[in-house]
Amino acid sequence: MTPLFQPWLIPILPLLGALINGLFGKRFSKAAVAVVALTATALSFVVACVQAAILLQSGHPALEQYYGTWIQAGDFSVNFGIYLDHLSMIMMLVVTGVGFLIHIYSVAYMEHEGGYYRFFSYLNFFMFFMLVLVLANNYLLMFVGWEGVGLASYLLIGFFFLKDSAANAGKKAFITNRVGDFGFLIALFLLIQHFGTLHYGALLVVRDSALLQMPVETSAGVLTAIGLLMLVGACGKSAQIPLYVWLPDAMEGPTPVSALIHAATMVTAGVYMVCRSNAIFSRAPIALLAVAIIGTLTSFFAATIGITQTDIKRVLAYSTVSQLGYMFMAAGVAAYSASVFHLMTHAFFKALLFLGAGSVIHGVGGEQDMRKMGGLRKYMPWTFWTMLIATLAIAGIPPFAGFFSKDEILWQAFSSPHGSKIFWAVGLVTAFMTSFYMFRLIFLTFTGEYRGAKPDAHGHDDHHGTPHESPWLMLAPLVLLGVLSVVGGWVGIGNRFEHFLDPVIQKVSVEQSAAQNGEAAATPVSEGEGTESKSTENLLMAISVLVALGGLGLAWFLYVKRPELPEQIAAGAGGLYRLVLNKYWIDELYAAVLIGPLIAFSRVVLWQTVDQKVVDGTVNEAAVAARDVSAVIRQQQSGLIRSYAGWVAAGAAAVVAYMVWMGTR
Amino acid sequence: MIPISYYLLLSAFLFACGVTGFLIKRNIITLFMSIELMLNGVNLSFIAFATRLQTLDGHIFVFFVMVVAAAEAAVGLAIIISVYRTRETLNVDRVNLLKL
Amino acid sequence: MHLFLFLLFGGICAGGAVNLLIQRKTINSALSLIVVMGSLALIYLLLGAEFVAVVQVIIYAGAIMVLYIFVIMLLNAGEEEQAKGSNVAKIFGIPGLFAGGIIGIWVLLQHRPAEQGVKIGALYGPADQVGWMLFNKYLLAFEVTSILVLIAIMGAVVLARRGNN
Amino acid sequence: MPTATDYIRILPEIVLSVWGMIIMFIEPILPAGRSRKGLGIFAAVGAIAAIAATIYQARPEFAGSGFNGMLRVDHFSVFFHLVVLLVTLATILMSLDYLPFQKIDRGEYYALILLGAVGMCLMSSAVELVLIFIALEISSISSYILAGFRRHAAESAESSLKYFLLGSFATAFFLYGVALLYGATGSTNVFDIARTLGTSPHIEPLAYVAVALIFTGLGFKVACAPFHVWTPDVYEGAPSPVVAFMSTAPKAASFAVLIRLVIDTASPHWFWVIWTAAVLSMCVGNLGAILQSNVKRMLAYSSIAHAGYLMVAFASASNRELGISAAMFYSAAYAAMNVGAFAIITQMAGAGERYSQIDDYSGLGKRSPVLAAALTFFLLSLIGIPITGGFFAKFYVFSAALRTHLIWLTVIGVANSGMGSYYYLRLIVRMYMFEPRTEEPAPRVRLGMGLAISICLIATLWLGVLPNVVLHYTQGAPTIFFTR
Repeated sequence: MTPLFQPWLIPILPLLGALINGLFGKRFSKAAVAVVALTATALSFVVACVQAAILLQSGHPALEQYYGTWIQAGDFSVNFGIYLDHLSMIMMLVVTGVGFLIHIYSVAYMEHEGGYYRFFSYLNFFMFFMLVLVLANNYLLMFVGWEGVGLASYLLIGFFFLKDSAANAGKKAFITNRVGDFGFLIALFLLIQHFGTLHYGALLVVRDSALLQMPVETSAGVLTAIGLLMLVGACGKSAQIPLYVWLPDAMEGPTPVSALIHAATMVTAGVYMVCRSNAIFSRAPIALLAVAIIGTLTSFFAATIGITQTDIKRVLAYSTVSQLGYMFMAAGVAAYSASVFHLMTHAFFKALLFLGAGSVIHGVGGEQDMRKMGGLRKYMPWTFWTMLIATLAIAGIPPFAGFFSKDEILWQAFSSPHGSKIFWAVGLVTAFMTSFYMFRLIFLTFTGEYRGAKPDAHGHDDHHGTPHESPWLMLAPLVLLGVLSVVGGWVGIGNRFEHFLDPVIQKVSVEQSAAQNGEAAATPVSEGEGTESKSTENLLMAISVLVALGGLGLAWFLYVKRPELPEQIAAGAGGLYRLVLNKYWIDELYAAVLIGPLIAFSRVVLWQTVDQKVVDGTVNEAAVAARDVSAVIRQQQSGLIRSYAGWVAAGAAAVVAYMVWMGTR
Repeated sequence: MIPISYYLLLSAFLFACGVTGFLIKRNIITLFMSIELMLNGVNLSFIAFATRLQTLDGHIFVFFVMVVAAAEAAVGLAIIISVYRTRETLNVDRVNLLKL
Repeated sequence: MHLFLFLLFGGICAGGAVNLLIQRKTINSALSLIVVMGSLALIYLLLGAEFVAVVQVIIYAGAIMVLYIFVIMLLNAGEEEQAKGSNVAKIFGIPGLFAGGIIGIWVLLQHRPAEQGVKIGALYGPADQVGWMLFNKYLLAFEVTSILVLIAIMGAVVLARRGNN
Repeated sequence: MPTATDYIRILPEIVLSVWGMIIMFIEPILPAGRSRKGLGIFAAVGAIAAIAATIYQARPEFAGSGFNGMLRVDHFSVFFHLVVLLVTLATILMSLDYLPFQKIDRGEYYALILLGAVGMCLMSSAVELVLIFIALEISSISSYILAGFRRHAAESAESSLKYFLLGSFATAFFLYGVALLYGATGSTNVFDIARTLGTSPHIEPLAYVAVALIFTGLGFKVACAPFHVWTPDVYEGAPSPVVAFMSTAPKAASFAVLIRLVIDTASPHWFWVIWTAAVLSMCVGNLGAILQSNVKRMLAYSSIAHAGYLMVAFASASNRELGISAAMFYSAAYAAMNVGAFAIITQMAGAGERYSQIDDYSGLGKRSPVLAAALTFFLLSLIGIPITGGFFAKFYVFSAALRTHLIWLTVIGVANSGMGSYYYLRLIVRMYMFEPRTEEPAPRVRLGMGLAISICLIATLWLGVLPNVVLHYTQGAPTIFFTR
C-alpha cells in the first residue's frame, strides 16, 4: 500500500476542502474556491479508485484499518477505523465519482448565486460525512456520518434561500430524520446491550460472533426488534413510507444538491445500512418482510403520485422515493446485491436526470413547471439527449443501465425464497408507471411547442427570454453520467454483479435457515437460478421490457399524439363523460377508462388525501399537539412565587408519601 | 419522662406552620419569616434527636443552621429592599413580571 | 413536671406559630415569631441544650429578629394586601401539606425508640463541650462558615447599597 | 489537629477564598469611576490557580478523607472541582466586558463568583452533611445575590427574590430531611449513614421521609420536575453570565451531592422516584421550551430537560460504575455546551439585556457569521448531534440506561431528545434563514469573551471527538467510591 494513498485520505480530503473554503473562502475568488473544492473531491476519488483496486487485487473479503480508540467504556470500545469491502467500495466509488461530477456541474450552476464559497464548503462537508458513513468500521461511526449528512443536507436545503418554504423544508427534513434516528439509536443501544460491540468485524463477520452464533429461534425476538428499529432509521434517511414527506419538500434546495444528496447518495444511506446489516436482517425474517413490504408499498405509492406532479423536480423527487422503494424491496427479499446494483445505476441516471432538470431550469430562467416548458429539444439538444438516455435507463429499457438492475430486482422478487409473486406484480406495475411518468416528463419538456414566456419584445432581460443551452461545464458531467447510464448496467450482464457482494453477505447457515424456513430456504439466498428457471427469467425479462415500452407508448400517446387528452382526463368525471360523448376511438376510450380513473385516483386519493392530508397531516398534527401541551405547561408558569411553592410542597408531599408507602410495605 | 415523639410532633407542627405561612401569606417579609419558622422546627428536631442519641452533633448542627439563617436573613432582607426599590410593593403576588 | 413544662412552653410556641399565620400586620407576625423563638429556647433547656438555648436567644431572637423589625420599619410594611390568590398554592399546596403532615405524624408516632422518654437535662451539653467539638471535629465546617458570612455581608452591601453607577 | 495533607485536600478552596478576599479588600480602595477589569483578570488568574491546585491535589498521595472525615478527595471530587472551576473561569472571562457595558462594574461580582465556587467545590468533596449543608448554602446565597446583580432592573431584582425565597423554602425541606436522617441513623456522615441504612435489617419509616425530603431539596437545586418551577423565571431575569454560571456549576455540584447520597444510601425505593422525576423533567422541559420566545427562558426549559437526561443516568445507577460515570460525563458536557450558549447570549444581550428574544437572532448568520456558527455548534451539541460532547453524553447515558434494562426510560429519553431538536432548530433557523432586523454588525467580540467561547468550544468538541480521557477518569471514580 503506497503511503500516498492511505484510505483515511478519502474522507479527510473533502473535510480539508470544506475547512479551507469555510474559513478562508470569503477572501478567495470564485475560481479559487472552485479549485479547492474540486481538487479535494478529485483527489478523494483517485484515492478511492486506488483503494478499490487494492481491495480487488488483495482477494480479501475486506480490508480494515484502525486509527485509534474513540471510546473505551469498560468492556465496550469503539475505534476510529475504515472498513473496506465490496459494499463500501461501491458506495465509496459512487459517492466520490458522482460527487465529483456534481461538483463540476455546480461550478457553473452556482455561478450567479451568493454564498459561493459556503456552498462548496457545505458540499465538501457533506462528502466528508457521507464517506464517513460508508467507510466506517462500526455502527457508531456510521451514525456520526448518518447525522452529519442530515445536517449538511439541512444546511444545503435551507441556507441559500431566505424564504419560509425553504426554512420549513429544511426543518421538516431535519425533524423527520430525527424520528428515524430515534429508531437507529435505540437499535444501536440494543446491539450494545446484547452483543457488547458495534464493530462490523466483530459483530457481523467473525464466524463465532455472538450475533452470528445466535440460533434463529432464540435470536428472533432481539434481532427482529433491532431490525425493525434499524428499518425506522432507514425509512427516515431513505424517505420510505411513512417518513418520506421530507424528500419532495427538500427540492427547495439548489438542483446540484438535489442531485447529489437527494438522489444519488444520502438517501441511499438507508439501503446501505440495511445491506450492511444483512446478517441481522437475514436472521430476522419478520424485519426482512417489513423491509420488503415497505419498499414495495413506497415504490408503488410514490410512482402514482409522480404521475400527477407538474413541477419537474417534484416528479423526480417522487421518482427517487419510488426507486428507493425498489431498492428496499430488493433488500427485503434478501437480494442485497440487486439492491446495491440498483443503487449504483440509480445514482448514475438519477443524478443525470436532476442535473438535466437543473440545466432545463437554468435554461428557461428558473421555471420549474413542466406545463410552461415544451419544445426545448431544439434549444438545448445536449440536455435533451442526455436526459433521454437517463429516462430510457430509469424506465428499464435495454441496454441502458436501469434495465439490468431493475430486471434483477424483479427477478429476485419473483424467485427469491423471501420473495413473492405479489412483490413482483406490484413492482411490474410500478415499472409501468415509472416509464409512463418519466416519458411524460420528457415529452412535456422537450417536445411540442415552447409554452413558456416568449422572448421579451422589449429586448431587456435577454438572459431569461429564450431558452438556451447550458455552458459546457454543466454539460460535461451530463455527458459523462450519460455514458455511465448506458454502460453502468453492463457489469450486471451474465449475473456477474449478482455475486459481487457475496463476500459481504452473511448467509444464514443451512441448518439455521432450515429451522427457520423448512427446506425451501436450503438453497442459499442469492443463488436463485437453475437451468430450467433460466427460461422463466428470460420470460420475466421480456415482460418487464414490454411493460416499460407500454409506459413509453402511453406517454407518447397522451402527451405527443393527443396532448389535449390528459387535460380532459384530469378534469375528472366531467371530462370522462365528454370523452365518451365525443365518440373517440376505442383505444382512446380504453385509455380513458383505465388510465383516467387511475390518474384521478392517484391525484385525489393518494396525493391530495393520503400524502398531503394523512402523512403530512400527522406530522403537522403532532406539532400542534406538542404546542398545545406546551401552552398548558406555560400556563403553570404563572409568575407567582406562592404557586411555585405550592408545586414544590405538593411534589415533596408526593415523594414523601411514595417513599413511606414503599418503605413500610 | 415524656416520649421524644412529643418534641418531634411539636417540631413537625412548627415546620408545617412555616409551610402553610409560605403558601397563604402575601407579604414578602412574612413569607421570609415563615421560612425562619420552618428552620426553627428543624432545629427542634435536631435537639430532640441529639438528646435521644446522646450525641452533641445535633447541637453543632443547630449552631450552623443559626449561622446560615443569619446569613440568609442579611441577604434576604437586602434582596427585599432591592425589590421594594424597583417595584414599590411588598405583596408577593405583585412580583410577577417574569412569567409564562 | 416535665410534661407540664413541655405543654406550657410547647403551647406557647405553637400558639405563637399560629398567631404568625393569623396576624394581618407584619409587625405582629414578627413579634409572634419572637415568642416562638423564646419559648423554643426554653424547650431547648428542657432538653438539656443550654448552649443552643443561649445562642437561640442571642442570635435568633436578638440579632436576626431585630434585623427583621428594622426592615419592617424601614419599608413601612403595614397591613397585608389581599390581592388575588394563587390557585395552585391552594389546590395543590395545602392538600399536599395536609397529606404530608398526616404521613409525618403517622411516621413520628411509629417512631418508638428503645428508651421510652427523656428526662429533663438528660443530655448535658455545656458550652465547653460544644466548643471543643466545634474546633476539632467540625473545624472545617466552622472555618467555611466564615466564607458564608463574608458572602452575606458582601451581598447585603451590594444589593442594598444606594447610589447609581 | 489537621495535618498538612488535610490542607492540601482543600487547597483549591483555600486559593479561591484568598483570591476572593483580596478582591474584596481591593474593591473599596479603587476609585469609584475606575474600571474593574483588572480585578476581573485577577479573578481569572485565581480560577486558573485553583485549577492548578486541583491538578496538584489529584495526585494519588492526597486521595482520601481529611478533616476528621468531613471531606474526601477522590476522582469524583477532583472531576467536579475541575468542572466547577472551568465554568467559573469561563464565567469570569465573559463578564469582563459585560459588567462595564451593563454599568454594574463592581469588584464584588468577581469575589462572589470565586467564593461561591468555594461552596460548589466543597459540595463535591464533602462527605459530612454539616459541611454539605454549609457548602450548599454558600453556593446558593452567592447565586441569589448574583441573580440580582443588575439591581436597578426590576426583572433582575425579581429573579433574585424568586430564587431566594423558593431556594430557602427548598433548603428548609432539605434541612428537615437531614434532621430526620440524623435521627434515624444517628449520624451525619454520609458513609456512616450508608452503612446503617445498608446493614440494618429494619429501616425506620423516618429514614424514608428523610430521604424524600432531601431529594426535594436537591431536586430543587438541580431543577428537575416537579421542583423545576423557579428555573424559567430566574434564568430570564438574571444577568446572562450569571445564568451561564448558575445553570451549570451549582447544578453540577448539586448532582455531585445527589450522587453521593443516592448511590450511598441506595435503596430500591429510590428508583421510581428518580424514574418519574427523569421522565417528568424531560417532558416538561422539552415541551415547555417549544412556545418560548425568549432565548434565556427557552434555555431554562432546556436545562430542565437536561436535568432529566441526567436523572436517567441516576436511574441506571443500579449498575454503579456505568450510572455514576455517565452522570459525571453528562454534567461536564452539559456545562461546556450550556456555558458556551450563554456566553453568546451574553455577547448578544445589548444594553439592559434588551436583545434576548428569539427574533433578535434573526439573520445573525449574516451579521456575525462566527458568533452564529459558534452558537449553532452549541445548539447542535444540546440537540445531541455527533462529534459534539452533547451527543456522546446522551449516547453514554442512554446506553447505560439500556444496559440496566430501562427500556422505557430509554425510549422516552431518546424520543424527547428528538422532540427537543425542534426548538433548538428554531433558533438556528432564525439565525440563518431570516433577514436581520438591523444591518449593523453584532457587537464586537472582545478578548475575554473570545477566550470564554473558545474554552467552551474546545471542551465541547473535545468531549465529542476524544471523550476517552474524560471517560477513563470518570470510570475510575466509582471504583474507589465506596471504600472509605
